[in-house]
Amino acid sequence: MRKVYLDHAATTPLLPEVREAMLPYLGELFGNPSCLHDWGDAAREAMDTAREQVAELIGASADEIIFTGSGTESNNFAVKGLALAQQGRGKHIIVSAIEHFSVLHSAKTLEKWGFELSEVPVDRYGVVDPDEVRKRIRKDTVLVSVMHANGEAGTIESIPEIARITRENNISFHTDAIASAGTVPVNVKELGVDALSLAGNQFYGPKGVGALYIRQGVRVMPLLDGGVQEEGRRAGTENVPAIVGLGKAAELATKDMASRMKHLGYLRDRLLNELPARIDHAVITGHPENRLPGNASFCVQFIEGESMLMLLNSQGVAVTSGSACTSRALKASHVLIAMGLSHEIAQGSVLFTFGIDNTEKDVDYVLEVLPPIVEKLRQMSPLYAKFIKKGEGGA
Amino acid sequence: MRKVYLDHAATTPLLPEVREAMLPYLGELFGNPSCLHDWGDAAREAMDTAREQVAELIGASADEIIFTGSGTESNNFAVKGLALAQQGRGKHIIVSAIEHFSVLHSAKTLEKWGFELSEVPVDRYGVVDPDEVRKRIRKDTVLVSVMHANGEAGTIESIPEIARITRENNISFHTDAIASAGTVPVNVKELGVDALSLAGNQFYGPKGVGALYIRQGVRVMPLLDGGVQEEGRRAGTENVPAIVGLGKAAELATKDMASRMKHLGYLRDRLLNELPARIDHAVITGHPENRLPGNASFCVQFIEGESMLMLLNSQGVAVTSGSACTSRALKASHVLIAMGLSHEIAQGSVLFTFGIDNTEKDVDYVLEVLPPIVEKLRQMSPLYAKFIKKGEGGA
Amino acid sequence: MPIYSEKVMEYFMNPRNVGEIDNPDGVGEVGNPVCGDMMTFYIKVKDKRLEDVKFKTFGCGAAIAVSSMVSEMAKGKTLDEAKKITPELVAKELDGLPKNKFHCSNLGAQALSKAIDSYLKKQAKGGKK
Amino acid sequence: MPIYSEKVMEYFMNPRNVGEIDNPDGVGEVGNPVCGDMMTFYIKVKDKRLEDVKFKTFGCGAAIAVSSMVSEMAKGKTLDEAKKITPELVAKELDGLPKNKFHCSNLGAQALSKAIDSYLKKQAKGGKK
Ligand SMILES: Cc1ncc(COP(=O)(O)O)c(C=O)c1O
Ligand SMILES: Cc1ncc(COP(=O)(O)O)c(C=O)c1O
Repeated sequence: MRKVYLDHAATTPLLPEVREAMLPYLGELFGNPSCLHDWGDAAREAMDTAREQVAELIGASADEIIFTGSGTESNNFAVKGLALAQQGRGKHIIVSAIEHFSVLHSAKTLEKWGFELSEVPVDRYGVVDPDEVRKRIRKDTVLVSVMHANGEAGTIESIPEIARITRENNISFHTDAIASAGTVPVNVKELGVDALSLAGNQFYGPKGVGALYIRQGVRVMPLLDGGVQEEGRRAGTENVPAIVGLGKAAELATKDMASRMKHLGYLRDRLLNELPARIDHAVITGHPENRLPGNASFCVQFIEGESMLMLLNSQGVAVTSGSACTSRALKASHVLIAMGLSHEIAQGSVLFTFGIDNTEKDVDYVLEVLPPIVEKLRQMSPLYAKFIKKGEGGA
Repeated sequence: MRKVYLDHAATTPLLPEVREAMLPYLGELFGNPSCLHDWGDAAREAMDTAREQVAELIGASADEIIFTGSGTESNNFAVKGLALAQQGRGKHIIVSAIEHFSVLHSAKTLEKWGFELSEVPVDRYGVVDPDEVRKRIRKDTVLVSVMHANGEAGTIESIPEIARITRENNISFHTDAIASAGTVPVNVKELGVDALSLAGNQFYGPKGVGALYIRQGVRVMPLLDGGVQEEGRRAGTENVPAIVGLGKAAELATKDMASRMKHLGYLRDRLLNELPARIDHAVITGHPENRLPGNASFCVQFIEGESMLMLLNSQGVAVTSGSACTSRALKASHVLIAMGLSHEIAQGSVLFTFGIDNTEKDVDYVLEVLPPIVEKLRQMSPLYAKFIKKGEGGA
Repeated sequence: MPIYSEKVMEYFMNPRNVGEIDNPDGVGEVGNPVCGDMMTFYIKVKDKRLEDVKFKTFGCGAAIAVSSMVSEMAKGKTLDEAKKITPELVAKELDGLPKNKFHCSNLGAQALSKAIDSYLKKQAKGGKK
Repeated sequence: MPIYSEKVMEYFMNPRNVGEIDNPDGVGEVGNPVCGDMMTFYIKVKDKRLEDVKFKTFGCGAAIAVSSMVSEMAKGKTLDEAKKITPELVAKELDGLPKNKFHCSNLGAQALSKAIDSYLKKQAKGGKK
């Protein structure tokens, strides 16, 4: 059976060059970078290189990059660390309604700790209106966190406009660029943010490593206390092989970004353009233009996403549904609901995310196997029966 | 030049079997374990196995193991998470004076958050007297954290006795077993603890992964908020290759522990026994019997540790000095100071930690190269000059 | 490990008794799109036995497997026997269900029970059989 | 990357002017074991110039390299010139020092200065030269 991996939003495979770069650090060069001997020196040198590579990817300087253990850690660190460092000035924070749970739930934890939280809504395309951020700013607002791109809907936000507003109001601004950094151009200077999260496993780098950009001079409370690694801002023996891999992945992403984007965009457009002819009552989600190149997300009406993805899996196609992959919850994706979709439609979400190894043939295969799956599930669906009989629930 | 790595307390190399076990997960099996397709299934299955292997190492059940990104994260998670989960009951915690900074500084952060902190002193061998813990218990004490073994002094603490006291008083007890788990027998049932930290890179497993044992039924506040990974207690895409490696390392440690301990103990004893004949005014630190088998720590009087380790490095020998390796600070190790050593003596700390690949020849080489190094530095030392002229400062 | 047992997968991939019954003796509907699963059970009763059981389900893999299993378990049973099919029994027959799926997806027994109730109510009001 | 420059390593591995001077014209002692570094500088003065400079140092690699560099920089200089050796100049000559080492280990210039002061004091009291 053909095996087609179309779940690059969940995680990407390692590029062979990235794996090659990591292997020595899983072997001979196993030293702890804090140590003052040859083994330590080699590890430290490798980290310095990786830090330059990551800085280069996002237009930062190397000493503005802090390595972390995951994208989630970067987000927790940024949201909690920036808020706590400034609680003397105020205890109000603003986040968008479609943030990843690692931002949303960090914000909820801050609420438990006495902060107040405002959520900014999005429009039907998942776009945050900068004016909606402005409206929520108060005297005691210390932090705004709005993601750069949503991995699920694919929508890319207007970060520079929001940054202009936070700057005018002297408020820290963090953006979660985990779904976008390494995939589309992300430049901290152009975005104008104070902090930015990214993760290796989103662009053919390893799991178990993320990075947080903190603009020079911005204070942040550590999330992990202990030794003086990362200038005392993130304690713990560094995951050198993974950091090396992240660096290499960043280098390759910088170099190949344009051609990758072209390839992914082509595959995505091919799928989305062909879809209506093959499946009726499918609702494409996310912004039509400002979206991640590899992201094809839509909802198939009258059926549920998980059963769709299980049947796709039985045909060798790996995809995800809504936020099922990260939440394993039964609830519809909070992102799609925030975009105004009904629960009924949001339950039918399915997310195809292309990677650099995918081909046209993969798209054709999906277009071949998906329609009968949809048909099979619709034949089982009481909602479809109602629609057919009474025209109920059509979108 | 001979290269001799004697800094296994800082980090250990990967065993070839561990690396082999990891490689597929850096290749084909790159899936995200939260995903409901074949790639996700394979990753989930690998994590299940690793969880069993780690549980087996410490006599826990698999669902009591939470994977983290480092030993430091495990300690931060345990200390902050257990204290915060119980703050309704009281806001007083107790830690020993020789805890690793990842515990001590987590406790200091809790102090900033309104907790009160008591530190338990140690004797000259670095031993915590359980009665000293008992004396500090108050009505509002919710957490005690005393390490199982100190990586620097090598001393192993009387955890079961302390656990008896905390149990009688209905107080949570966490132990940092990062320096000992995988090296000496560690059984959570026999120790009687509620929580225990361990880390992969201390026993020939990978960096970037740790584990926290939390006894069934004990509540802990997440440190990393986000998705529902690890039953909602530790969010973030799991570092599958590292977790697999940790599992494999745990399996091998369980199997080979007795023979490893014998080998390490032999090398350590050989070094410590031969030392006095080669170097006068060397003070062996840590407990004479209850100590980690690979740990040979001592202070060489009248000279300073970093310069000693740099000269050793120039001879191909990698060691560490006091906590230089994790702190890169100039201050003497807080552990040695807590054990009652003067700053002058504590500055001369040097720490040899053996690993399973070391041989008798390595010990002999150290015994050959160290004395001239000590001699060279003493010839430079104003303290040694004073001692020779006036007998000042001898211990 | 796959989150579903082989049996769940088998009942999901090859669901038994999918469909509707024309002029059913009872119909039971449970669930809603917010919780993520909806099931409709149709029954045909003869001599106090479930002569035929069919269902339509909107929902995840577990929900479809559960419906499929319930329909199979119920078919041929007396009404009293069928009423004794509990979610726990269904899960057991399926070699277990993931913890987080137990409550929301395991509505099959309830839908069947509702269908039987609707039949009994009709009967009480003086229906045909 | 090694935390020390090659030059620091060279001056640490092969320190210049280690030792004491018999009947020195001036002695300067700085530091203490708590901070981790101690240095003693000995000087011999002739015609207002540092004819000889020697040191003893207890401390880390940086402290030894700094002492070594200061002694070399000072030798042959007039007292006034030698007084102008600053920690910044020493660090520069050594191609830099790690941030966290700058303050505590970079005491060499201070020790030398103290030694010169002790000489000048002796002079003022009516010493020999
Ligand atoms: C936008 C965004 N933020 C955060 C995360 C969390 O990253 P991780 O699960 O790798 O920690 C993801 C994961 O895909 C994401 O897409
Ligand atoms: C006792 C102890 N606790 C905690 C740690 C911190 O572990 P890591 O730096 O790997 O996070 C160490 C490291 O050696 C240790 O020895």
